[in-house]
Amino acid sequence: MYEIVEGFLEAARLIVTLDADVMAIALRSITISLTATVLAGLVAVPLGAAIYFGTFPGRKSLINLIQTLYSLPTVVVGLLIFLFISRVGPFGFMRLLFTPTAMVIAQTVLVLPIMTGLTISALSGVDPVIRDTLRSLGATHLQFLANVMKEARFAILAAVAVGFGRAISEVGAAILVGGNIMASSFASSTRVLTTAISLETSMGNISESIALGILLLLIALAVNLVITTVQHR
Amino acid sequence: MYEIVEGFLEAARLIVTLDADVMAIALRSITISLTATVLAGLVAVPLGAAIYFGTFPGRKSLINLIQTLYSLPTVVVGLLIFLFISRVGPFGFMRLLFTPTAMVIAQTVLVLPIMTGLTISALSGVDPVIRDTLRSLGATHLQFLANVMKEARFAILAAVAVGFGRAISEVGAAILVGGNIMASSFASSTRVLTTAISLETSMGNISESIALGILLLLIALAVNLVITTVQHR
Amino acid sequence: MIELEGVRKAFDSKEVLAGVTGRIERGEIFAVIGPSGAGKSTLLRLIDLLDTPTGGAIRVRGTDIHAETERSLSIRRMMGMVFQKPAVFNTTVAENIAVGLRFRRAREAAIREKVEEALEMVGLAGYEERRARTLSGGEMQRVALARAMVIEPAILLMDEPTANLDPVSVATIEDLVVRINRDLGTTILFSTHDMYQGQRLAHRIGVLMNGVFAQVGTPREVFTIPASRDVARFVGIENIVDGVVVGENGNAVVVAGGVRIRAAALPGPGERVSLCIRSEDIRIAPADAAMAAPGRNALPGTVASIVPRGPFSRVTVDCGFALSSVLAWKVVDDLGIREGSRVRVSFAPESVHAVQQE
Amino acid sequence: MIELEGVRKAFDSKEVLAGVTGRIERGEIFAVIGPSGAGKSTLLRLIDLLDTPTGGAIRVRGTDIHAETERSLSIRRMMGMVFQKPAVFNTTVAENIAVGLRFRRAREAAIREKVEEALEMVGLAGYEERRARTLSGGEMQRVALARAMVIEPAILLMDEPTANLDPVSVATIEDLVVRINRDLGTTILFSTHDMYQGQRLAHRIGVLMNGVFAQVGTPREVFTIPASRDVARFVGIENIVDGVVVGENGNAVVVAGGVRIRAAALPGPGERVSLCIRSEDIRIAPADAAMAAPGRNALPGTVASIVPRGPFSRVTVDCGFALSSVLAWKVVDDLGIREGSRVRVSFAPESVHAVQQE
Amino acid sequence: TTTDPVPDEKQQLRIATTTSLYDTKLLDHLTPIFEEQYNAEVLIISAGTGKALEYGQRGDVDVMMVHDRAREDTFLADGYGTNRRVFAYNYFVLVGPESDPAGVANMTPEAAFTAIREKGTAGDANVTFVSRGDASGTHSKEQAIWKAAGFNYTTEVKGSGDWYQEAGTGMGATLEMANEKEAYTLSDIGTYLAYKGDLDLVTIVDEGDILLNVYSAMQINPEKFPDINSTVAKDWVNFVISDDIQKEIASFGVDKYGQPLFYAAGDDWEKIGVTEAEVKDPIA
Ligand SMILES: Nc1ncnc2c1ncn2[C@@H]1O[C@H](COP(=O)(O)OP(=O)(O)OP(=O)(O)O)[C@@H](O)[C@H]1O
Ligand SMILES: Nc1ncnc2c1ncn2[C@@H]1O[C@H](COP(=O)(O)OP(=O)(O)OP(=O)(O)O)[C@@H](O)[C@H]1O
Ligand SMILES: [Mg+2]
Ligand SMILES: [Mg+2]
Repeated sequence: MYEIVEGFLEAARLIVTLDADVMAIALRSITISLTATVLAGLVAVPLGAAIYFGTFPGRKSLINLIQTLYSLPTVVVGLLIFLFISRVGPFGFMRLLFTPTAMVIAQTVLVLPIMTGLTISALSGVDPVIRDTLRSLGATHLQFLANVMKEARFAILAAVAVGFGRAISEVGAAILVGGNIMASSFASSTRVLTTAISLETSMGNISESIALGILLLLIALAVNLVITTVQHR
Repeated sequence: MYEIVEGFLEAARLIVTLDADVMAIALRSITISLTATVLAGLVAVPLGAAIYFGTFPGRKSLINLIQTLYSLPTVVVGLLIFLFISRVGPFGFMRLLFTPTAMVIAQTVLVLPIMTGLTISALSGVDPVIRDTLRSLGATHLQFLANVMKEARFAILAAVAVGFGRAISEVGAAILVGGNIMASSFASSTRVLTTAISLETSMGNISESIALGILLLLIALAVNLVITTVQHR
Repeated sequence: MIELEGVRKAFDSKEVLAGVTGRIERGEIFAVIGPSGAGKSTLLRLIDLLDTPTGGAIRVRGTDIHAETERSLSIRRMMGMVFQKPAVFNTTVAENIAVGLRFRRAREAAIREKVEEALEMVGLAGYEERRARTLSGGEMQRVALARAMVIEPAILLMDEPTANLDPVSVATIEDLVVRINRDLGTTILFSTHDMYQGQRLAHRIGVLMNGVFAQVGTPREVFTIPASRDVARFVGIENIVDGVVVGENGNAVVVAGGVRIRAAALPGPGERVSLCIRSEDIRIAPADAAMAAPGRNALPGTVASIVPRGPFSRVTVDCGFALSSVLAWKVVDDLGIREGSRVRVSFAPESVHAVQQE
Repeated sequence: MIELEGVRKAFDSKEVLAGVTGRIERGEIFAVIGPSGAGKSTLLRLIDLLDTPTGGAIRVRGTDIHAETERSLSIRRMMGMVFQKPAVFNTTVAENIAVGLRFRRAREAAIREKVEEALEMVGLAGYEERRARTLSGGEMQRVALARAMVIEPAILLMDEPTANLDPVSVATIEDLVVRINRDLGTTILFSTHDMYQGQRLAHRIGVLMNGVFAQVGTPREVFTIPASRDVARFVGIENIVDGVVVGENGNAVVVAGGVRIRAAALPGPGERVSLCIRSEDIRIAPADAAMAAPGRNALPGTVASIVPRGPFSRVTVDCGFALSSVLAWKVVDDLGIREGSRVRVSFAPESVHAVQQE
Repeated sequence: TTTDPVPDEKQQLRIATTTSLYDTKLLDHLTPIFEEQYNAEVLIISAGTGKALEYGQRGDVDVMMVHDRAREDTFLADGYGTNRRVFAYNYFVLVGPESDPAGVANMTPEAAFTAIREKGTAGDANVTFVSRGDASGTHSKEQAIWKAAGFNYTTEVKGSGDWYQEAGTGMGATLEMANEKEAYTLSDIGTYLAYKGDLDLVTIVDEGDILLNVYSAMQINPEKFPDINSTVAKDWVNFVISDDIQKEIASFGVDKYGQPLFYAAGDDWEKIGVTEAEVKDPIA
C-alpha cells in the first residue's frame, strides 16, 4: 500500500520539478487526446444529429450497432488502424505508423461510436416542443441543428467529456499504432501517459505508474473544469 | 489487409466449430463483465441518484471528480486493486489475485465513475414537473427514486450499455489482476477475450486477434439488443 | 390565404381529423373552437408543417404546402406559431424572443429594438435578462407570443394563446392581436376554448367537432343560429329542448314535455327538432304579475335553483323541462324570487332557434 | 385547516410573496386569484412542501409543515396537487392515475376500480391503455386531475386546473370539484385566472397582488366591494372613476371629471376616492326618454363604442369620463343606439362603491 | 489456492514468466506433462521481467521463470527467491534491414553496436536502432552490450539522438517497429522466428558470447512467504531440469521453424558460465 503514498509523493515531485521528460509526455497526451476528441466531436455530433433526426430504413439497427461499438476493444481499433497504415497497408505510403498522427486517428476512431451514441441520447432528451418551436420559427436545417444542440449542450458536453476520458485513458491502440517511442526529439516520440504507465508497470515500477496516473487525472480534471464551465454558460 | 478478411473467416470458423477454448474465454468475458456491470449498476444508480438529489457542500466538486475519473486508465485501476489484493496487501489473505473475482472487482471499480456520471446525466434529463408530481403524490424516498428512474430508464440503460462496453473491452486491469491465465480448469482460468486479443497481438497473430474482436462485438451486440428491448418496454 | 380541403389526420388507427374543409381569408382573424381532444392543436400543427396529414390538402396562397418539400422553409417562414404548452429555450428572455430574427439574419441593433418593443407589448418590459426557465406559466406564454410576433409573419397561428393568463393580461393580449391584424394585416388563426374570446377577436369561427367543422360562420351566426344540437350546447346555449313539430291552427308548433312552444321558423310537421333558447332572451316574472306581451311563449313553473355567475345569477325554472335565464343580482332581489318560488317564464318565438335532430 | 402566517418567498433578491396571511377552513373551497406572475403557483408549491418559504409559517392542522421534516411524508400524503402545466409519466393513462395508489400500497383490484371510476369522472372513460404522452392538452390536464383525486386527499391543491379546457369540460370538472368537496369533505385550494370560476366554485376568494392577499372574502364581497382600486380592476369592474369627496347639502358627493356623483357611503370631505360601478348596474336610455327615477345619478353622454361580449354587447358612453354598460343584443337593438348616439346614463347611489386611494 | 489439505484436490502452481518465454508456447507444451505427472494445475502469468519480479517479491506466485541474470542475482540476494536452476539457453540476435545501412553484418556484437552508434550520432538518417526500452531481460542484455562496447548507456546512448529510439513495449511490437522504420534491434530468437514471416528484417549478427540468453526457474522463498506452495514449486523446478524435459526443450520448435528455439542447459553448463549444480542438481 505504501506504493500509493509514494505515488502521490512522486506525482507531486514530478509536477513541482517540472520533470522535462514527464512534461513532454503529458503534453503529448493532452495534444493527441484533445485533437482526437475534437475531431471525433466534429464527426460524431453532426452524425448523431443526422441519425437522430433522420428517417431511413435501418435507423434502429444503426443505433444498436453504434451502441455495440462502445465495446470495441482499443487493441482491435489499434490493429485495424495498424493494418491500414502499416507499410504494406493501403495507406502505408503515408508513413503514419508510429507517429502521433496515427495515434490521433486511432483515438478518433475509438471514441467516435460512444460520442455519436451519447449525442443521440443527448438529442433525445430535448423537449419535442422545443424542436417544434425552432421549426416554426423558420430555422434552416443548420440553424435547427445548432439550436437543438444548444439546448442539449449539457448532455453533449457530457458526451465530449466521456469521449475525452476514453481517449486519454486508452492504451491499447496508442501502443499499437504509436509504439510508445521515446526518441530525443519531441515530434518523433509517441510516448503518452498511458503507454508510459504501461511501461512502468511492466517494469514493476508501481509508484511511478501511480504517479503518472495521478498526473493524468489532474489533466482530465482541468479539461473537465473547462467543459463544466462551458456547460453552465 | 487480408488479415481483416481472414479475421472474419476465422471468427466464423470459431463460432461454427464452437471451438471449446474460445467459447470458454468468451463465456468468461460475458460472465465477468456482466457481473461487474450489474454490481457497478447497483452502486452507481443509487449513488448517482443520491448525488443528483442531494444537497451537500462539495456536490459540484464531487460531480466534477466523477467526470474526471472517466479518464482513469484501466491499468491504474488494475494497479490499485492489485495493491489491495496482492499477498502483502491488506486483503491479501483473501487470495483473490489472479482469480475471476479480482477481475470483477477491478471492472466494477473501473466502470463505476462513468455509470454514476451518466446516471446523474440521465436524472437531470427528467422533467422537474415529473419530480414534483411524484413528490406531491406522496412518494417515499424509495418510491420517488424508483419512479424517477423509471422515467429516465432510457438514459439509465444507455449508461448501463456504456458501462458494459467499457468493462468488456478493457484489458489493462484484467491482465494485471487476472493474469491472463489459461489453466486446464475453467474456474482457475482468467483469460478473457481482451487479454486473449492482447496475447495474440503480441504474438503477431493479427487475424486471430481480429477474429476474437469480432466475437467480442457479437457478444456486445447481443447484450445491447437485450438492453434496447428493455428500454423500449 | 389558407385553404383546407378534406384534411384528414389519423394517429395509429384513430382518425382525429376526418375531412376538415374551410378557407381562411387574407387578413382575417379565424378562431377554431371545439371540445378538448377535437383536434384543434392537430390542425394548427398540420398547417405549420409540423406534421403531415394523412389525407386532403392544405393550400397557402394556392400552394399545396405538404406537396412542396423544397419550398417548405419559405412557406414556414411566412408563419409564426404559439404552442399550447409553450416551451422556452434555456437562455434569457431576450434571447428567446430574438431566435426567429436571428434565423432571418436581422441586424443586432434591429433585434434589440424589436425584442424590447415586443416585450413591452406583451407586458413584460424589463424581463430581458431573466432566465426564461424561471418564468411563471403566464409569463412564459407571453414570451412565446412575443417570440412568434416579433418575426412579423404573414400568418400567425396560436394554439390557445391565453389559456394561462388572467383576465387583465388576456385583455392586453387580445388588444395586441387585434392591433397586429389591423396594423400589419396579419392573417390570424387561433384555437381557443374560450368561446367568448373567439367571439371578441374573430371575424369568423370554425367549430371543430367529430373531426370536421360542424359550423363555420361569424361569431353572431355561431352563437345565435348554431348548426346542430352539439354546436348549440358547445357555444353555451343553456336551454336546449327536444320536441316534435306539429301543425296547429295553420302555425307550426313544437310539442316538448307536454308543453306547446311557438317558434319563428320550423321544418315540416312530424320532424324531431331541438329548440335552442339563449337564457338572456328568457324573462322571468312573478306568477302573479301582469300577463306577458301577446304572441310570446309564456310558461308557468317553479324556481329550481339560483346560481351566481359572475355579476349575474342563473335562475333555473322547472316548466316540465328546465329553462334557465341569466339575471343581474339586483333583478333577482327586486323580483323577490328564491328556490321554490312560482314564476312565469316568457320568451318570444323569434328567440327560439330550431335545429333538426340528426 | 391551512394557516398562512406572513408567508414569504424570494427568488434571488426578488420577493414574490411578501407576507401572505390567511386561513383556509376545513371543508372549504378557497380560490386564489391574481394577475399572472403574482405568485399563485409559488404559494401552492409552498403548501405542498415542494419549495421552502423564506419567511413566515404554513400550518396544516396546527403543524408547521416546514418545521417538521420527519413528518413531511405524512403531511404531504394528506394533500393532492394538480400542476399548472401537468406532466404525465411515460406510460399508459391508467398507470399514470394509479401511481399515487401504488405509493400507498393499494390492492390491485381496488386500484383498477378506482382508476376506472376516476377516468369516468373526468370524462376520459376508455382511455386506460392510451400512452399518456400522446394526449391532447386538455386530456392531459384531466389525467392530472384524476391522478390527484384518486388518492382522496384531505386537501386538494389545484393550480389553474381548467386552464386548457373547453367550457363543457370545465363544467364537468367544476361539478366534480363541488361533488368531491361536498361528498368527501375535501378542503380545496385552487388558483385560477378565471374569476368567474373562483366565484362559481369557491366559498371564499383570496386576491393575491403585490405579494400579499389584497383582499380575502366571499365571492360576493370581492366582486361587489373590492378592497382597492387594483382589486376592483382585477375582478372586472369596468367603470372606475377617480374623484374627490366634497361636502354638499349635508350629503357627501364626489366630483369627478367635472361631474357630481352621489354615492351611498363615502369617507370625509377632501378624500381622494375611486368609485367602482359595475357595468350591469348602469342603465342606458335614449337622451329624449323620460327622466330616470329620482335619487339616481343621471348623466348625459355620447355612445363611444358598442362591442360584442358573449351574448351581450358592451356599450361605452362618454360622459366626461367613460362609463360602460353591458346590455343584451336585443336591448341594444330595441334602444336603437349606435356609436355617436346621444344617451342618458343612470345608476343608483347604492351601486356606487367607493374605495379610498392609497 | 495453495496447499490444500484435501488430498484428491489438485494443487495449484502459479508461475510468473517473461513474455518471450511464454509467447514461444514452450510452457504450453510442458505444462500438460507436468499436470499429468504431479496431479497439479499450473497457472501461468506472463508479464514483463520487471512485473514478473514484482509478482515474485510480493509472494503472488510460487515460481518465477526469467532471463536476466543480474536482476535474478539481486532478487536471490534480497531473499525473495531461492533454488535457482538454469533450464535452457539460446542467443539473442541483432536484426536489421537487409540493406544493412550501417554495414555491420558479421561483426562482433560490440563492434556492430559501436558502428551503429557512430553512424547514428553522425546524422545518417538511414541508421536507426530501436530499443525495447522496457527494462526487460532483452533490454538488460542490450545495455550489457553497450557497456561491453565501452559506452555509458544513460549518457552516451540513450537520448543521444533520434537514431536511438526506445520502443517501450514488448518484443513483437518492437520488431514491428524496427521493420517499419527499417531499423536495427536486438531480439530474442524465439520471438524473431515467430514474427519472421511478417518481417523484412534479417539476422545481421548472431554470434558472440555476449548474445547468450540464459533462462532459469526459481522458487519464491518460502521463508519470506510461509504459506506459499513450496512443494509443487520445487516439483516444477526439478521437472524442467529433468532429463526428459530437457530433451523436450531441445527439440521444441524444430518441426515449426526448422531449428530449435532453445538449447537444453543440461550439459552445457560450462558454456553458459554457471555451476553444474545450478543445472543438474534437483532441489532437495
Ligand atoms: N401523437 C399522437 N398519437 C396518438 N394520438 C394523438 C397524438 N396526438 C394527438 N392525439 C389525439 O388526437 C386527439 C386530438 O388532439 P389535439 O391535441 O389536436 O386536441 P385539441 O383539440 O387540441 O385538444 P385540447 O383542447 O385538449 O388541447 C386527442 O384525442 C389526442 O389524444
Ligand atoms: N425559480 C424561480 N426563479 C426566479 N423567479 C421565479 C422562480 N419561480 C417563479 N419565479 C417568479 O416568481 C413570480 C411568481 O411566479 P408564479 O409562478 O408563482 O406566478 P403565478 O401567479 O402562478 O403566475 P401565472 O398565473 O402566470 O401562472 C414570477 O414573476 C416568476 O417569474
Ligand atoms: Mg390542443
Ligand atoms: Mg402559475
